[in-house]
Amino acid sequence: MTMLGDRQQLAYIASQAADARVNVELETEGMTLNIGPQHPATHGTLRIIARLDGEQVLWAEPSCGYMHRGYEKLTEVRTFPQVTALINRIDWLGSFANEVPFILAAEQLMGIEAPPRAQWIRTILFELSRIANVSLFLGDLGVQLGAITPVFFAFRDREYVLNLIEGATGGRFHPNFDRIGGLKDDLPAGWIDETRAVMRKMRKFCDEIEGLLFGNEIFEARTRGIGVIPRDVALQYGLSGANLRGSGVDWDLRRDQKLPMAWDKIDWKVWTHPDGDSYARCWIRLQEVRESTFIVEKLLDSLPSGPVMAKVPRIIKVPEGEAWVATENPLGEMGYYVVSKGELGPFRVKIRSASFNNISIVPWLLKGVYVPDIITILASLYFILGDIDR
Amino acid sequence: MLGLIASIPYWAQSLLRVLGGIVAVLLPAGTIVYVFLFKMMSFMQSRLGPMEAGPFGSLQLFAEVGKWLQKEDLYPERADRFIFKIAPLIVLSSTFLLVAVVPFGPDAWFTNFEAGVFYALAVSSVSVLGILIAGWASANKYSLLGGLRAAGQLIAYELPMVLAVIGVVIQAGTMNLQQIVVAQNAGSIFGWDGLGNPYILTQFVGFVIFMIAVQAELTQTPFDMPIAESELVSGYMTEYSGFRFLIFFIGEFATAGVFALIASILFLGGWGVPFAWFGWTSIDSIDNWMNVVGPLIMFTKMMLLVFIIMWVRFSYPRFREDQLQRFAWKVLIPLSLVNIMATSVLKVAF
Amino acid sequence: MAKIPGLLKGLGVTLGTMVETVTKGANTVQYPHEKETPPIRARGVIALHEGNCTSCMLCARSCPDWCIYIEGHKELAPPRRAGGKPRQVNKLDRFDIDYALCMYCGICVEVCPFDALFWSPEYEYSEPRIADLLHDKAKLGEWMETVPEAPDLEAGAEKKGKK
Amino acid sequence: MSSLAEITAVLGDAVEESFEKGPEGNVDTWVRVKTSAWREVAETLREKLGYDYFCFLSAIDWMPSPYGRGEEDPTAEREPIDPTIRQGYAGGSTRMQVFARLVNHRTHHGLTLKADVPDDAMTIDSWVGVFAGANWHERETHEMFGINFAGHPDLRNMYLPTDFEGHPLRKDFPLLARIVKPWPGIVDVEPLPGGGDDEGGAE
Repeated sequence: MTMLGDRQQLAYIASQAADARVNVELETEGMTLNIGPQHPATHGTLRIIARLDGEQVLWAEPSCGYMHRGYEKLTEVRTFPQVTALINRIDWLGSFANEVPFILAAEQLMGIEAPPRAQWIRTILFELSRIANVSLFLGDLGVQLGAITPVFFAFRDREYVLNLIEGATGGRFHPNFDRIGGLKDDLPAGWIDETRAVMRKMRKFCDEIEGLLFGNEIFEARTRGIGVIPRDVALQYGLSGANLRGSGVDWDLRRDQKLPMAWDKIDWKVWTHPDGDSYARCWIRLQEVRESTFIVEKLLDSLPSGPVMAKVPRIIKVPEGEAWVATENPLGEMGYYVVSKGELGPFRVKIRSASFNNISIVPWLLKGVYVPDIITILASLYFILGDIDR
Repeated sequence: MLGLIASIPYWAQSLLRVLGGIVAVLLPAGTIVYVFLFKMMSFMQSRLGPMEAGPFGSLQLFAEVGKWLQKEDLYPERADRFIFKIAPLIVLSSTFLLVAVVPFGPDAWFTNFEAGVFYALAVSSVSVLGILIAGWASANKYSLLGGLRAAGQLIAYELPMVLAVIGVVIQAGTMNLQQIVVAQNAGSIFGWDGLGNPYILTQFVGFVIFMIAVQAELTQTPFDMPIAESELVSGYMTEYSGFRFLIFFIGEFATAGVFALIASILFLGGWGVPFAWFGWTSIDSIDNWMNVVGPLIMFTKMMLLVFIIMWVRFSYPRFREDQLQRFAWKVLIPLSLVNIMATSVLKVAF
Repeated sequence: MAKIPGLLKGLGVTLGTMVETVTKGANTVQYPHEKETPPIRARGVIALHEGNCTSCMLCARSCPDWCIYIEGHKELAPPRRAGGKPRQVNKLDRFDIDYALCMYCGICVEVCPFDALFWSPEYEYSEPRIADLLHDKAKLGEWMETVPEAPDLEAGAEKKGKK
Repeated sequence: MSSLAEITAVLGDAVEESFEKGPEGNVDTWVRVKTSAWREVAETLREKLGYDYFCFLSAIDWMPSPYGRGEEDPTAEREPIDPTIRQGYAGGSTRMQVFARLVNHRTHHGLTLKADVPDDAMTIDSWVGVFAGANWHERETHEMFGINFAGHPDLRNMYLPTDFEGHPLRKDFPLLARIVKPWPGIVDVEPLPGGGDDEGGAE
């Protein structure tokens, strides 16, 4: 821990030096480097404009919008069931989790609640999409840092989780399984046993990643003390998810919010890390994948029987009102502010996606780091482009 | 055997040497690509690798080469065209020059330099020049950064490599690679000559430093910042395609093979088997069949060393540029200096 | 501290995986030669049971992408019971789904009141030309034979009727 | 937990209207504040009541869309769209409103703040000085709704090209995808040539 203090100090000195160099009169001509929109490290089409002095970043700014699809406008011309099919494409890796807060918001406005079995299955699928999403992050983290093997492990083991999601919902990436008032269908026979087996595999995957990356001295050298976000800055920028918990804020919407979901029915742990650096953020995600496998197993143990659909009218009209529901998605806090005017479709939907806030800190964070650290920091903040641009 | 070669005309000798050189570079390179890059990497990642071209994908490399050769010879608009085109050739030529001093058997050598070690280390740094001008001539910021990183890194790691080899030279008492092989195989450890005296045992520190330096010299992970595909797209190779990229590609793996050959000569006893097994006493008393078996032994040792290089490459993340420099100057160079001192003290003592 | 250095541990993981792949086989599937069976519920392609369709337009109207095109005409059908009046039925002329637009949400299958649309897990219908992804009713009808029975439900599920 | 009473007490006469709903322990709060007090309110809430987590900031255009959902049968009579503007919770008097959400990360109580944006000036104070994270949200709101934020350092477009005209999330901005293509849901069943006219013949 004392080592870390030194590193933080060094990072601070470096950023100060970068600032100072801009002000010095005898300034050498820098270089503007365009990272992206087509670049291996940008998970899609994020573009980062960086002003470099040698390998040091003097100033950097992300430029997004290369994948803006205008979901907030599109929701206004769609009915509530159609919106569900649309929004699971926002964060395409954890798509089921995108549906849940919207459905919950609509249910809140209609004053209905899904039956317990539906709540349980929702929570299970929610956690499965977290595992699918974050396990890919862990693999991708390796690629960003130059290790090529973890990503293949991630793709290999994520496939089992996607098979589970597809087996239950019919869609690998875009389940569209949530309905206002419950779920489309119950689980198919044999699914629970399969899920238990996969959860064991995912824990083995976590161990492998821990061996390949997290214990590795080179990995530690690359991530510790890099991209430190202090607690109050994290709150100001509205970071969420592992990025916030990595800065030592003990806040998890799954635990700290009363929602008709099954998280509060079982025991589990919220992981936090005091350091706020890249290592802390990645480490928390690893622990969360592991924790999620336990959550899924515990929920399967206590799965209640009963219907999966509450009584809802055939044609859904949501009463007039406004509702805000956010859940702790794989990427962080994902919320929908739904305004309904009592019609078939919503009047306005504000989509608060996690990555948009998480990436807005980048200009602040990238000052004074080296070019390879840009990649480390971006990877550790973990964004999905569809989640930034919506 | 030597008599046979001496009896053919000079031009034919030269032709044989050139052909031999090409085989000695391309055959290991192709084998390394197939065995390690295609198959071992895939197995380490729970997959099978190429399976379609030929049995178990064994002809995949030929398919790839065919594909690259068909591609258009592209160069960026603002590139310095002549230099851009010549850069890959410089990189590859350094590999060919390097293989010239490698002895494959008691008589199977291309040239028998007295200062072979010196030559090898000098020639191996020619490739830096090629990489540097490739990075500069591409007129691309990523390439430039990659080229500059490569220059800094290769120069930093040249030094520990040289210093690591000095230990071997001191112990063998010669800079001739052939003599170093003989010295290892004819030697003995405290009077027991069942293994000869491979320097990996006595010069273990030197061996480790040498292999780390080789890893960096080859720009393999964890020292692959000049390429660093997640940061610099592909570093100095970003703008290359078609057969020029192919040359870089061959150069990368051929150099890995040649460096492994040199490492096996310096530390593993090269082409030889311990002379005591067959009752040989010096290089002149070796049976002629060693000229055929020797290259095979060399090849086996090379594959073993390349396996380690590639194994590390597929397992580790990458250092940052400044960490790499710090590692070279603050750890490897002092360590190799200590190693030299210890070796010389022991040399004098025994 | 008596722990294995992370560098060695990493090497161990890759070596272990290599041994596992060599001895137990890879996790991949050699696609064109062997194929994985998708789950029963997989939403691969939509099949049309033409006899059930009454061209009521519900699917076309509920489609978020506007990718279903229906045309039909009215026709007289023989009466159900002997001596009854001839019935008037809607006959389908055109039923196209543009898979280039479809986003596989399944809303059309769900809203269909007459069980004319089904999901089939088939997935091999890619085309070199995007226009060929427009499947007409004959092609959609061909998928019918690949539609599987709905799977049994997990224990504890409330038994419902069909669907 | 900071109840609504506490908030209104601290904010004083900056509060225009407020609203509360939800079951005990999970109350959601809406507060509409004066346009001129928009920035001060954020500062006060942050400093005095611990609402230090910035969640999001955006705007609503309360005008009903003149275009509808684009799913009307052109042969049928179109129902006229009621153009009256009805604001949502906590009322309001202008067509545009900005709204933002702040959370107290210790008590986990969230609060939706709203403020009217004057129709003529289309300007409101920026929050960048209070919450650095508001920067991008205000840029987004600016380009999507055309609302100006006084004091924002850099109101460039985030998503759209610099020379893009119009503000896409305004209700009077048409969604062209729904206009250029005819709706395929129009009933296209030819009637019986003989003139059988009983509706619902379909079985």
